[in-house]
Amino acid sequence: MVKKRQNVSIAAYIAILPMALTVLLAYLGTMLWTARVSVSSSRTFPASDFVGASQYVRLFNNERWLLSLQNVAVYGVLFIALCLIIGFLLAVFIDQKVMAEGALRTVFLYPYAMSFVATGLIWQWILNPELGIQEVLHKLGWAGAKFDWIVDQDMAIYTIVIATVWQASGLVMALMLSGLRGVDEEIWKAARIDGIPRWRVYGSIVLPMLGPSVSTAFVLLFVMVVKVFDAVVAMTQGGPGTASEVPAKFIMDYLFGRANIGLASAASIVLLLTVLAIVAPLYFVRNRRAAMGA
Amino acid sequence: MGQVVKLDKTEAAATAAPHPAAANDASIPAPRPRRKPSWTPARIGVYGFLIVAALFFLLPLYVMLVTSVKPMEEIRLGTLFALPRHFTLEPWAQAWSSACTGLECNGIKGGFWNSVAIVVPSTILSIAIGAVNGYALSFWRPRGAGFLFAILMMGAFIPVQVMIYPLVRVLASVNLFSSLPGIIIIHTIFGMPVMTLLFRNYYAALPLELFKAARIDGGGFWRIFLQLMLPMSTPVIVVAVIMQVTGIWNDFLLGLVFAGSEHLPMTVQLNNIINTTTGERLYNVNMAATILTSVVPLALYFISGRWFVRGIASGAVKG
Amino acid sequence: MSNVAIRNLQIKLGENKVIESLNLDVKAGEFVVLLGPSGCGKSTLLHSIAGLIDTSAGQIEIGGKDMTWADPKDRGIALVFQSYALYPTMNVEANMSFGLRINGTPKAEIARRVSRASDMLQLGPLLKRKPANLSGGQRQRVAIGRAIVREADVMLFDEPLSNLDAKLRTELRRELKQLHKQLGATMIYVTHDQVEAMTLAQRMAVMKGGVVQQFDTPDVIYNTPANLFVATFLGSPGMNLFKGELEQQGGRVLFKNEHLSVDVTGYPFQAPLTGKHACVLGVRPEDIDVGHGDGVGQAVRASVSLIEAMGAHRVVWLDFHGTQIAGIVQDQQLIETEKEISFSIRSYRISLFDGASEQRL
Amino acid sequence: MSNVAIRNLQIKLGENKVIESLNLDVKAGEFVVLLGPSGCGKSTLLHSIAGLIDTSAGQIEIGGKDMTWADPKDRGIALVFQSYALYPTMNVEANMSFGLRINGTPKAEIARRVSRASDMLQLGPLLKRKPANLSGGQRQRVAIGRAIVREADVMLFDEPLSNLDAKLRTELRRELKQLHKQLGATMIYVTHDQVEAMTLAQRMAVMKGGVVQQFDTPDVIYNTPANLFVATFLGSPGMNLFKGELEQQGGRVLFKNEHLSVDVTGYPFQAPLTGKHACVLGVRPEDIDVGHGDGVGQAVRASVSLIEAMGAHRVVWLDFHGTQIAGIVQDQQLIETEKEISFSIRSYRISLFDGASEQRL
Amino acid sequence: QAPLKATVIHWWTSGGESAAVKQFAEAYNKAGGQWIDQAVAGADQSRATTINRIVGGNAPTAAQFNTSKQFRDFVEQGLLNNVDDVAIAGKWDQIMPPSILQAIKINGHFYAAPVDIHMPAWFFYSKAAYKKAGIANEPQTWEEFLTQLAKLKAAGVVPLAFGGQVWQEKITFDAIFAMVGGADLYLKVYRDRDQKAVMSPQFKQVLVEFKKLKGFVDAGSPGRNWNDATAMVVQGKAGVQIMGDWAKGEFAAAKQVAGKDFGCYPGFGPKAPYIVAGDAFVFPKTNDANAVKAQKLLANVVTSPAAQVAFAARKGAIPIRGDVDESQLDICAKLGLSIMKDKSRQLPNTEMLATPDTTGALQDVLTSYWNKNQSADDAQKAFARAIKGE
Ligand SMILES: Nc1ncnc2c1ncn2[C@@H]1O[C@H](COP(=O)(O)OP(=O)(O)OP(=O)(O)O)[C@@H](O)[C@H]1O
Ligand SMILES: Nc1ncnc2c1ncn2[C@@H]1O[C@H](COP(=O)(O)OP(=O)(O)OP(=O)(O)O)[C@@H](O)[C@H]1O
Ligand SMILES: [Mg+2]
Ligand SMILES: [Mg+2]
Repeated sequence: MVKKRQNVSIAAYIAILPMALTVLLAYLGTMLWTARVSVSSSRTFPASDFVGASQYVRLFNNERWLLSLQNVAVYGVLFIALCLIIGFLLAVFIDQKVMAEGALRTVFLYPYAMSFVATGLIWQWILNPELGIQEVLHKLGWAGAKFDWIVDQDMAIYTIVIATVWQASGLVMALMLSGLRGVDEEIWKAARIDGIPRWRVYGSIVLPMLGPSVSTAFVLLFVMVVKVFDAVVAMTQGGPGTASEVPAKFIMDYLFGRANIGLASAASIVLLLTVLAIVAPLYFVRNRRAAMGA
Repeated sequence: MGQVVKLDKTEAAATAAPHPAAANDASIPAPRPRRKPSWTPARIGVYGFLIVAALFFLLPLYVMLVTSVKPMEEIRLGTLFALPRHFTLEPWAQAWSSACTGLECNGIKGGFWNSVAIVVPSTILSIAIGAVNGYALSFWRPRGAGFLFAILMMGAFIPVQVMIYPLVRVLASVNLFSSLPGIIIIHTIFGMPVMTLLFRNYYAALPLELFKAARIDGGGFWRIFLQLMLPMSTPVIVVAVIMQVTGIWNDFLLGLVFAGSEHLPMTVQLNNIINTTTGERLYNVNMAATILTSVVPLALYFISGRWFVRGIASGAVKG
Repeated sequence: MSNVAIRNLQIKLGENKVIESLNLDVKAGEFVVLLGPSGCGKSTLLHSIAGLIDTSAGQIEIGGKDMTWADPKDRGIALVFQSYALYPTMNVEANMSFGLRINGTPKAEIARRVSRASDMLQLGPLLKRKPANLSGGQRQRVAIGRAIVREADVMLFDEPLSNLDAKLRTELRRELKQLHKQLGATMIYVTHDQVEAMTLAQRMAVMKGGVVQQFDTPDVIYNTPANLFVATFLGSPGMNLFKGELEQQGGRVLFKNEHLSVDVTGYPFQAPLTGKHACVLGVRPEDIDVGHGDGVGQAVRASVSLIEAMGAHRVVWLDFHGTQIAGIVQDQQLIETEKEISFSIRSYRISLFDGASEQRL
Repeated sequence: MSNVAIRNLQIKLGENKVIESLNLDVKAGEFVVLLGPSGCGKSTLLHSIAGLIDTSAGQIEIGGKDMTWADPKDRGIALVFQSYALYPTMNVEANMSFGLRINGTPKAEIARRVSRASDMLQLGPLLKRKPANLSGGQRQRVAIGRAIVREADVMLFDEPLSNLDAKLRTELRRELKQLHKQLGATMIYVTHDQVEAMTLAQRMAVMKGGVVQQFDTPDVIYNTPANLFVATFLGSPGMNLFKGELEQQGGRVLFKNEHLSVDVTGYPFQAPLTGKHACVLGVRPEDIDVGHGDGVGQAVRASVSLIEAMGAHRVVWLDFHGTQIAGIVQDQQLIETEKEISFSIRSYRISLFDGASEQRL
Repeated sequence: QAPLKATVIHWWTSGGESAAVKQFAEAYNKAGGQWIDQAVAGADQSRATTINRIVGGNAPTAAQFNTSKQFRDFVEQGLLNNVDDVAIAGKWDQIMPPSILQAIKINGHFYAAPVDIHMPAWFFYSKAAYKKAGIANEPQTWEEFLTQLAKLKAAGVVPLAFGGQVWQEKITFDAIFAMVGGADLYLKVYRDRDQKAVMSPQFKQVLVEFKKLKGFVDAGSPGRNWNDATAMVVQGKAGVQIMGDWAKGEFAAAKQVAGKDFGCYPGFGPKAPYIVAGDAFVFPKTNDANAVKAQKLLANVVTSPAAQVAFAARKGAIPIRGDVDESQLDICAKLGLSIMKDKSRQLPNTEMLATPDTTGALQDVLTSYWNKNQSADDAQKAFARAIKGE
């Protein structure tokens, strides 16, 4: 009977037309196409037959795939947590009206600008026990020093974390900085009157106010986690053995080198569903809270 | 843009108060009592942290730089951190203008203008669309937009490579494959999820009252966006520009597939130089080429800071 | 010129039902003041008239048309936000002219209106400043300026003068009144300042908890409040109250309690009285005669607990058997605290309320 | 208990010299009200006392110590912001208690103070709400609450009651006075409400353009304003002014202009007069006797241009040869607009100002 | 008449490779064509580009693939033109090694023009390191090789320069397999996918021997690029590297000369098998007569003896045909070319025998085995499963 909502301008609908087209043609279309391919026997080219869930069966019998999922879970938790923490800290420290702010910001951001093909190699060298830090420590006379994670089955994935955090935390810093700068100065003044130490202000007042920036950063990092590929290829090639294999590399291997897009598609779909299973509850909770609170 | 800069200045001057260190930046000739000694332990701590962090961040760059000015014989020695014994700029020259990338041996400079031609429109278009989407989602919420956005965000998690094949077909069907507009559209498509999210969340943090006031003033969708929201978006636009310029500038895969051979970006050349599988590798040239390629985004990072404006919405609402 | 009619309006914010069922009929060209305690829903009401809040039920009619779901810009309204909501990236001038530029008003006309508003609001030297560089009162004036340049049919003001000094406020009050005459616009005006309310309002609506308690001319509301709430809410200090009973004693009606007995025979009861009646007697401070029985009421004695000098007059607080009674003294007579003094009630100026329903008798 | 002493304070904001050279000496435990037109630098002054704005020159002493460059938290102050500046992500309770929790106040004590403040401010049912879900007045009360729970030595209030309804305002005024007594804190209080100023202030500082014009008790300021600005700024409506000349006629002193002649022989001149003197005569509306010469001054006639009913009294605006004169009428006599009426000036209540320097004679 | 334009996608991007491909381009241009170069680094990337260009309707005239089963799917989809005319006229059947023919000739049609032959399992050793360890000659048997490695180790050099990446592990394994298991077992396993052969004790022995090498690599090997490993040999820090003949490029870049500063041998003893791999051009389908002409001209030019030897000399490979002027080639290549004359020693590499998918699965098995504490038995079983194509 009553309209539930006030008129939304036609312009708003026109404005989101590009998004609608993109979503329908590019994203929804691709997702459906991928789902279709994943139930076919496609190799180099998409086939139109139907083989049921056999690609999925093969996928879940594949040790490397399972290992990839496991690796990416460990990697993801560490990577996201560290990037958020370091990015936030960098933003906070840079926000202290320091000298040479521009230079520092560039220093923290530059890794983001560089192709991982090259910087990954540098990391590989730096972390290599025969060339890099361990070797330097040995030469400095600390013979017992050991830092050989990159060649260690159990630790290799952490080297990927180090290098990718190095690469991405600058971006998180920029994101946080843009949020920080938006905080009204009056809030700062109120906190100073209240005698709240700066770090507490950041922790208890500013950080909660940065909610939207944090959630942007989180999603961004999450996407990076799911797509992590370059770093692994450049640094460890998934090794030693399969110790640092990740899903994106698995997908890429099957997509190109191994010419089996059926399996690659199945893996993509599984990956997507996994992400959905993780994100949907978060999204739901946030919406609920938004509806109840703000 | 000039207007924004001006705003930056007045902001800095007007809001100096909460930051103790800023006490001395207004230039007043008369001797002024110092607010505090500049080098408090807290201050030293701040610089200490920043310097340590900066050293960590710079370590790989140092290795890249020294590698890029060493001859290959020295690099083969495996003394990663040592300064070059025979300093040479030859690799840089080679990277820029004579390294081979297949038949052509013109270094990476060849694709520079192609890259520019791709980056500029792609960045502008993707940010424009992302900003409009975010704005619509935050303030207008047209029916169904939330659902579209959810799918868009899901799409962000599909590996780009998986999407290439179907997109090639789509673009080919509208005759945009292998063309400049084609690659621009592709970058816009791939940039859309994150750009939309970025702006949507940014706008969510702005006081809703401003939007309401503009509605009362009779502002329509575009007016409010262009005249009110965009000027308030400078910090997030900076972030968006950083992300898009970096992403698009560094992309070679999409450029390779969609741009067509006349528009190949310089990263395709860079990739050809550094990413050989079975050919011999000139690490010094690789490093020089990598650094050279990243100069444009780096310059952008350096100059973008002034648009990280402080307190962009201050004075807007009371309470 | 548009009327504003609100019928059975219901508004929810989050879980709160802020407005339950509100009716208000503002005639075209009328100047109506909304008055009510903090948090009673005044701003919410204005926002819903402006179309900024979705109504849960009910109807809003503006200029004879149902505008319940119309777009804000189609309602022909202007609104001064309580929180100002200035455009932070625009300077004062741009803030004021934004709406006009949008609806394509000719440049010269914009300049004329802005300069008139800035003269009126004394914003002249600040036109090129951004809101962040203004004082609180200056921001508020910009907010007013932004609304009045629009010269809309219906103008909504949400406590527009609260942060201005008394002098400026008096001036602006007069200017707004003039503006109202000149534009013939319908104005709905929220204020907590009773002088403002009294001087501006053609009619005044007193709200409480989302419900309009009384809607009438200021005089009527001040002198014959419809219920106890209105009686105590208006006036500064508010009405003095005495609990007691009404007794009919052979044609005469007496208000009586332990300490007081007032003859209220002449009181214009709205319904005939029957028998005894629990009741509250209200009398305004200015109708308490302090220092001398004036011959109308019966003089009783109380001790002075506090004297507030208000410049033009003094408020004397009397301790009358434990209840504080305020009286206003205009003359220069000597009154000292902690001394006893006599006072009397001008019984022809009292109000009587039902003890249970709190409605006016 | 701390005194606050400000010497030669100079403050620049951006390019503006907001405060030029300000001196103010507030005694320990005193309640001082700051009054001044919008944009005169009151908030700036409070912020600089609180240490939120850097001074360009001058000195600020709190509790006997030079605090010009001390950190806000070391100054022992509390401040209610004009713009509230609530922590948007914390609920009302957390907003109030945050500072206490940080400085390690025991839990029980925090609970006690918060509950006392929330009772006083009637915030009880809102304790779990976020600022965004409060009305304007409710937010303002939270801002007050956040300051008073700190029970600081020096409390700074920047128009703390401006968005509250009259009733609540009266109550809170009284509560604040009580709090002042109880804590013995020094309070500096900005307000535009003259009733508030008059009732709260032990001393009152009237500011204009960053300079203190007069600093004295409310009574003194109201009755013997130091200059023309103070005279017109206080009072509602402000003092009526007549330009003219002072003439000495054999031992008597007369104020004269075209239309008026007032005998001011009894006026307590601060310096002896010599010869003719361009001068301004000021008289408060309540000292204008409308309708009947009261035998003190000479009755003259003017036409009534506007009558404002204020409930307890009426303000009558008279057109006296082109100047608007306000008079206050307390009684019920019949006055009609556009009619002629006589009025007189109570000459023993006037103020005289130098015509050039505008200082009190 | 306008020159026949030929757009060629390939992944030859390094200095040496560029010089090589230039020989083809010049030869083609001289023959009346116009070579349009489209280098895309990285084999996978390059092939993906080809696929996308074909799908997008912008197919190149020719595209590089490995001489392998990689382009089988293209043929099945009918996306390639054959070059039967050229092959028959050029008598490819006679002049080319059978393993290569097997890869390019599908259903009786020639679908690719092979351009070079790589031997992916050469043994390169540092003469300086050998001297230091007191080793005089190249090993004649597997056992001797192991002894030499031990000697190297004792002398304080890294015995085996090894890059711990899956494809390098696979190359090394295949070399050992061919050498230790013999050509028959190799073919039974890879070509015939004979489960019995896989489960045989001989095959298990291959696995065991392979793993023995682990004792001779340094701690830094995992993830190392092949050329970093080569650098170790160049420096004399390491003794031997098992790598494709392209590694000669690195030696050349370090100004080392084969036979003087470093040595090369393709296996142990005079009858050691010689694994054959290589590159080929395929020709995407087109109906444009000119384009077809260009494809034929290109196929003809790149297989011609002069172009072949010029290309191979710079690429570090050997020509696909024996009837060429050897003088341009280095001694390793000359050695290779002479071995190729003995057809019995030729052994196709895995890519020619199995689909990329299967090859990949085998790589996964081997890398697990090499890097983890896995028993040879388990590895054998996993290998068997992988080769069955599960
Ligand atoms: N950031 C700033 N930069 C420049 N000028 C400023 C800035 N903030 C305030 N001002 C100016 O300084 C003067 C004093 O401001 P302040 O806020 O102290 O006034 P106020 O007395 O509190 O006024 P109000 O009663 O309106 O709140 C004003 O004229 C204002 O325009
Ligand atoms: N977003 C919200 N969610 C829930 N409740 C709200 C929200 N905004 C306001 N309220 C509540 O609704 C009631 C009415 O608010 P409103 O702002 O209309 O009051 P008001 O009459 O304008 O008060 P004031 O004089 O203090 O400005 C208040 O009690 C307030 O707490
Ligand atoms: Mg309100
Ligand atoms: Mg102020």
